[in-house]
Amino acid sequence: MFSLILSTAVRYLFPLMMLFSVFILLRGHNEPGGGFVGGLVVAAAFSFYAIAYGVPAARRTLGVDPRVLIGVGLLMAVGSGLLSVLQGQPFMTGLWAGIALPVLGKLGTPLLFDVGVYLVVIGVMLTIIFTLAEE
Amino acid sequence: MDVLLILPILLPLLTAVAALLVWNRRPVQGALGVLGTVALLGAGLALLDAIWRDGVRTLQVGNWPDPFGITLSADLFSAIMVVLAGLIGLAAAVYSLGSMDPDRERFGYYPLFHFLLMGVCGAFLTGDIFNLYVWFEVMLIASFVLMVLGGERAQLEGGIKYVTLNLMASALFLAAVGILYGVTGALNMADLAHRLRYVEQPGLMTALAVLFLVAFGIKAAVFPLFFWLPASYHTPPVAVSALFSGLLTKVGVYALIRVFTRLFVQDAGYLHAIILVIAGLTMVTGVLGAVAQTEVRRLLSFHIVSQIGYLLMGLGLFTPAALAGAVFFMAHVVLAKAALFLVGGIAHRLRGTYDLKKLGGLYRSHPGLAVLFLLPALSLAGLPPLSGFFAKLALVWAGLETRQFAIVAVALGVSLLTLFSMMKIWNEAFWKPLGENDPPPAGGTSPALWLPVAGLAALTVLIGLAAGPLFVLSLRAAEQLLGM
Amino acid sequence: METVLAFVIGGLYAAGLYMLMRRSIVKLVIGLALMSQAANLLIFTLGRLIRGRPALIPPDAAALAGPFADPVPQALILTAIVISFGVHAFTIILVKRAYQTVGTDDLDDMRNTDLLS
Amino acid sequence: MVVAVLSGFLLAITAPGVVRLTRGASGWLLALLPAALTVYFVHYLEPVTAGRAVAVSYPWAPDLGVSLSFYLDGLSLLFALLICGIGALVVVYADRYLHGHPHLGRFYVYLLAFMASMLGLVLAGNVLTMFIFWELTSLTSFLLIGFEHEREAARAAALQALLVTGAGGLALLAGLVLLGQVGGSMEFPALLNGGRAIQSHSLYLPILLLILAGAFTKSAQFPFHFWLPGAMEAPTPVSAYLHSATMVKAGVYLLARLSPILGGSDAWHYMVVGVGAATMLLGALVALWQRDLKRILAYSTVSALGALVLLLGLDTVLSVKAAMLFLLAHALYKGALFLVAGAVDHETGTRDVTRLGRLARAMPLTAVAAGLAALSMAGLPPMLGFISKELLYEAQLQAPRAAALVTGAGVLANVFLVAVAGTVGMSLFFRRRADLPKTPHEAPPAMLLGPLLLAGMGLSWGLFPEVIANSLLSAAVSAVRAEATTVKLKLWHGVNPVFALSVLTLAAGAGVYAARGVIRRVGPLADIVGRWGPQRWYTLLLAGLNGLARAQTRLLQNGYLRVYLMVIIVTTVGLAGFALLLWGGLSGLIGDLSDVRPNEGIIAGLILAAALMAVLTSSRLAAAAALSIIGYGVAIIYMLFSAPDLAMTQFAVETLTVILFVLVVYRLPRFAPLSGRRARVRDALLALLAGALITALVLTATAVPRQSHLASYFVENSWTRAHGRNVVNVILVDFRALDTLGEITVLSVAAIGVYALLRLRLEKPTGREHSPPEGTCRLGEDV
Repeated sequence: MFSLILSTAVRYLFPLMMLFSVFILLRGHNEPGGGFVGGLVVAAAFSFYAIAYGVPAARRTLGVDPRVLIGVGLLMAVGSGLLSVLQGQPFMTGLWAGIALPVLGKLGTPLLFDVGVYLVVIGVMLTIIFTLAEE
Repeated sequence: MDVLLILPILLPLLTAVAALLVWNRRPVQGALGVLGTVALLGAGLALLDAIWRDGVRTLQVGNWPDPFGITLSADLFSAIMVVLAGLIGLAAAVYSLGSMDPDRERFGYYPLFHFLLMGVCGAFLTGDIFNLYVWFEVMLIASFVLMVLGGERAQLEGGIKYVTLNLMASALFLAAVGILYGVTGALNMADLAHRLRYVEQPGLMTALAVLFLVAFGIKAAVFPLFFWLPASYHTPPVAVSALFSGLLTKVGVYALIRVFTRLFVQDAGYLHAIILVIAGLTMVTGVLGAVAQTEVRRLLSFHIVSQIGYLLMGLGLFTPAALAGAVFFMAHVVLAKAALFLVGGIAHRLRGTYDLKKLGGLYRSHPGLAVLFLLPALSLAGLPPLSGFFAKLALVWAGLETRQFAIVAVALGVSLLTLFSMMKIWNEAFWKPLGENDPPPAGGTSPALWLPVAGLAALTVLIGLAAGPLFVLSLRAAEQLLGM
Repeated sequence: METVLAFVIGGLYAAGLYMLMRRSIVKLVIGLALMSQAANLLIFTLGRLIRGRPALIPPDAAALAGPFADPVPQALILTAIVISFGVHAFTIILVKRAYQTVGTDDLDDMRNTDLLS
Repeated sequence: MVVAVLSGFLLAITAPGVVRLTRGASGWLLALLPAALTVYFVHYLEPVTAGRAVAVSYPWAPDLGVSLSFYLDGLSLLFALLICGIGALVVVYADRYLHGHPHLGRFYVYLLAFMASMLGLVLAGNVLTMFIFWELTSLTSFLLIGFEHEREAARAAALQALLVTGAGGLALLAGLVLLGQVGGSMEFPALLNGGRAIQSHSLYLPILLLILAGAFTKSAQFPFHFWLPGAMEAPTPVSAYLHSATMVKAGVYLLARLSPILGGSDAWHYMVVGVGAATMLLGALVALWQRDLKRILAYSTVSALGALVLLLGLDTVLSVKAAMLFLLAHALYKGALFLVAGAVDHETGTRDVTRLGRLARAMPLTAVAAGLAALSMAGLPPMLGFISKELLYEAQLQAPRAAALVTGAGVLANVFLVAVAGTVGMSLFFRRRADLPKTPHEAPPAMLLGPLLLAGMGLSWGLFPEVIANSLLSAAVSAVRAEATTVKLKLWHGVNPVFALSVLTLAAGAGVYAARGVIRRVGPLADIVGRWGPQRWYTLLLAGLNGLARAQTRLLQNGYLRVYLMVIIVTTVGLAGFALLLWGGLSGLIGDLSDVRPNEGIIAGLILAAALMAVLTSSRLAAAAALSIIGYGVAIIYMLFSAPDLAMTQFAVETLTVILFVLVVYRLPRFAPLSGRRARVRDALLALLAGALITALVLTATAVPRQSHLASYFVENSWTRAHGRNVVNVILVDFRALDTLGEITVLSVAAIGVYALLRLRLEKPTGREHSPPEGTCRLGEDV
């Protein structure tokens, strides 16, 4: 019974939480929030998913090994800094697109960096949670 | 715009990430490991060359001006340390190819290895005190995992002490940084040095300096804060021990030298007296610990402690010659000590034990190994014309010049005890015939094991032969440290 | 308020250190957590305390005017919190493994690696 | 000259190859180099005698005072000739002596490396270069003494020699560096030019003591002499070469080299003469009680070294003359005797003089060599040893201070040495009883060449002393005196007091020789020396050192984590608290409480109460709850004081940590009260003290006025240049993004760590005891 309620709840909550996490991530530059907290929300969403449907299902839904997320996130974070090096600027110099989008504000490499943080945090948390749950 | 300063941080990071992404392909990881360290060594040498020609270099990360953004700053001392990190990394990476068990390789050994190097190099290059804390943590967490990777009982027991005491140091460091910022509002070290001069609170400043002394002193494993080291360094695989012995405590010493030549120079009397006393006690307690041991890795671990005392002696004497001696000693001891650990590893391969009572007969059966042991061992004991002699000579010279006879006497006496304990290994493992009931040879060796040892041993000879120019380099590094 | 927090920080440090000196590895973890909590609070306090003025630039302004909370210590603490989270997660698992492998939570039974053979 | 020194090292490296390729003839082949070097140095006789010293110099580490400089004057030349000449003979000899030994190649490596080091030592023109070679001779000596490394005794003797000479070496290093610093140069020529000016410096006495310590240990002076008899564990060619003819004379060389700088003072006189005389007497006396042929020779060498040191201590022209001549004479006869001893040992299988005898018929040529050398040793005409002893007595009679005492000691020592010479020269060969393990034959030519040649030179130069007097010895004495001096030697001086002493010595010596059996049987002295001598002290010292080391390690590295923590806390609180108390800073301690709002006060109180609860509770869940209260309380404080990002993160992280903690801790055992009440009180006091220190620091620090120029810069540029309104976030992803990069790296590594810890188990859980390595734990053993 409980698991039914939970799984039903998760079915609706999960996408919401994912959306919410993206929101938190993106608004971080102007309001409280950011990649770290956003990543934690995703991790929480997957934890609920794992509790409701089991770890294997959660892993399937994630699609990739969380370790890969860590790698990709780190790569993205470093890559965002390296872009400026390619342009002859010091490492991690912020590069900004000329146009500003409505919600996001200006697009720039710091945002890319924050997405890297976001991915790393998801990968880290899920690695820990899945491994522990599989104990 | 100076990409050379960021490379020693990025190269290990990218190597680590690459190794992380090819998680299940061990041979690729191994190859990446070696390539990454070669690249790091190359970057370090390029950096050293650039600084030798043009002087101290800085890089404003993110192009935010000094002192607001994070400054990376490299002088000769930093560059020398990066080169050493590259050398030790390379030696340990090659050695790992022939010695690391597949299980550890499957569980992230190579990524961890390079994350560690990243943290170490970051610590050498940063000019920002909080950023230094971050790199310390990167290095620490990587070393934590490497320390217990494998989950053997001894690793876990030693690991707990290692982790606890190092976290204690981190907490102290963080608190000290917090106070520093609270008092000056600055994080950039050059800026801090400037602002600290105007803080009229000598008691607070000295207390703060003591916090740094203790925090870094724990990481550097000085008396009486070294306990974590002998408790844990002998528990991981020998390639890891070699890497740790070469780099980790040295980062602590590096930070001590950095902070006490740059930030806390106002009230030097009290601090330098403390540092000299600590230096002497560190040498003595460390070497006595080594004398008491009958297990090769434990013996060598205590020697790490003892040698740290010499480095501190250079800092405590605080003359250009003394600091140059410390820099020179650093290069010497990093290479010699890593070589010894690796030799111990080979002996273990051949005989299946690290216990001196059970080892034996290696002189007869493996004269090559005997030579490879003797060179770094005698170097460590300061026998001429090896690297250790000139390192010792430089410090003794500086000590006598400043008429600090007590510390010189201790340094010389300890070098005799070092010789004694090294020859204990020699007598027991090499000269003593192998008993009949002793364990049979445990396993074979491969060139991957011999090559790094031979390289490091050759370096201790080379450093001795090229002591002149290398000491000039150390002197320049010392002058830069003192802002001369 | 800095004064009050100074005592809170001191109290947390004392509690943390006391826990570190126990023989149980679980208490060790608690001690470490208290220590890092205390260190963060210390940085925060020394950044000076200001009520209700976060360093958020209003949508209609280019910069902040008037008194505002120093964002630097906050950023430092954020970094430190995340770092210590990672470290503590690892430590907790380490303690668990040590308990499983050694079969006790008493640190006094974990002295083998130190003792002279 | 550099080539001359380095060629020895090069040959050493190739020696194993040479031995492998030319088995049987390798000794002759390898000896070509020392022989060639001998000829090379003979060529320098003329210029050097004419007072033209040769000097070359190459930089090595100029900032450390080390240069690769070489300096050849009469003194160096005398030593160089001895080293190369005797070296050639020993190399030839060793090939036969160690015939068929599997490690002959290694032996030559060490021997040739030693030769090169010794050459470097005596030719060095820089004090530190000399020191480098000095240490190398100690090292090669170590390897040679331990050549028969499978025997425990050889290993122990090698280590003992290394430690004793090594200790002296370290003192020497300090002394030499100080000497250089005070004297203004590390180069011998410059220092020699400075003359004895150094003696008025306040550091003269320490310098002298340190350098003497080095010289005395190396040259086996009392009370450091004991390593030399032990060194007889080395193969006999080594004993002949290192431990009688060359290396042990390095200390003598050093005294001679430095006497123009350090010599002549009262301190020099009393110490050098005193130690020399004591060594001379002791060595000669103890030699009588020995049964092992090599040990007899070793103690007589100790005695000779003492005599040499004594002569240099007297510091007169005559005494230096006597020293140089005696140095040469002794090297010739003692080298020969050692080589004879090796041949005898080789042929008979024993070195016990109470078993040896009747060898003259089987080994006639060896007997001739031994006889000649023994005659020289006993100081009988027409040997060089006779002239040398006459000169020695003359120098002692004319000693500036306490001449009677010095002469008496010299005569006494020589009386014993006559008896010793009788033993090694006569009784081995002509005694009627013998008890030999093997049937002896004459030694092979390679092993005869050395003894015969050396003994022969002793004879020929005894007959024609002017051959060496005018050139080699004059040059050497001039170098030591730092003034041109000519040496005139004659075999026959006529009947004078010195001759009377000689006769007396011989007569008494013959008496002692006759009574040697009785003396050896009585032998309380050997026991006393054995029980109370420095050898015993060395053993005690070593045992004490090991004991101390173990005790210290047990005390410090005790395995109790809490003790380690306590030490750290005490250190920190002590050092920092001391500074704070001493230099003030506790002034603004009582801060302002008026601005505290009630809700804030409550939160603060809650945090403290929770901390207390975490400390006191015995329930794990309660502890976790307390932890979360603290965490959330801190988060609220962050919220109240304008840090929304911080509060948010803190909430999230706190929740995660507590979940993790509970998940894991749930499976761990309940808290048991492990420590006693006293320990708890002590720990609590210590913790409170540390907490108080931190509080004091925070209060003091908040009292310091400051502005944050960083903050104002970030606030100004956050929107305009970094395009973000949340300044904290902009700092994290832009202004200080490098920190964040490090931070996510830490997280990544932690994740790998957790994964690896949980999944990778190389060792199965074993329950209580650490699984012992195989074969160490037996049933019934106490655990």
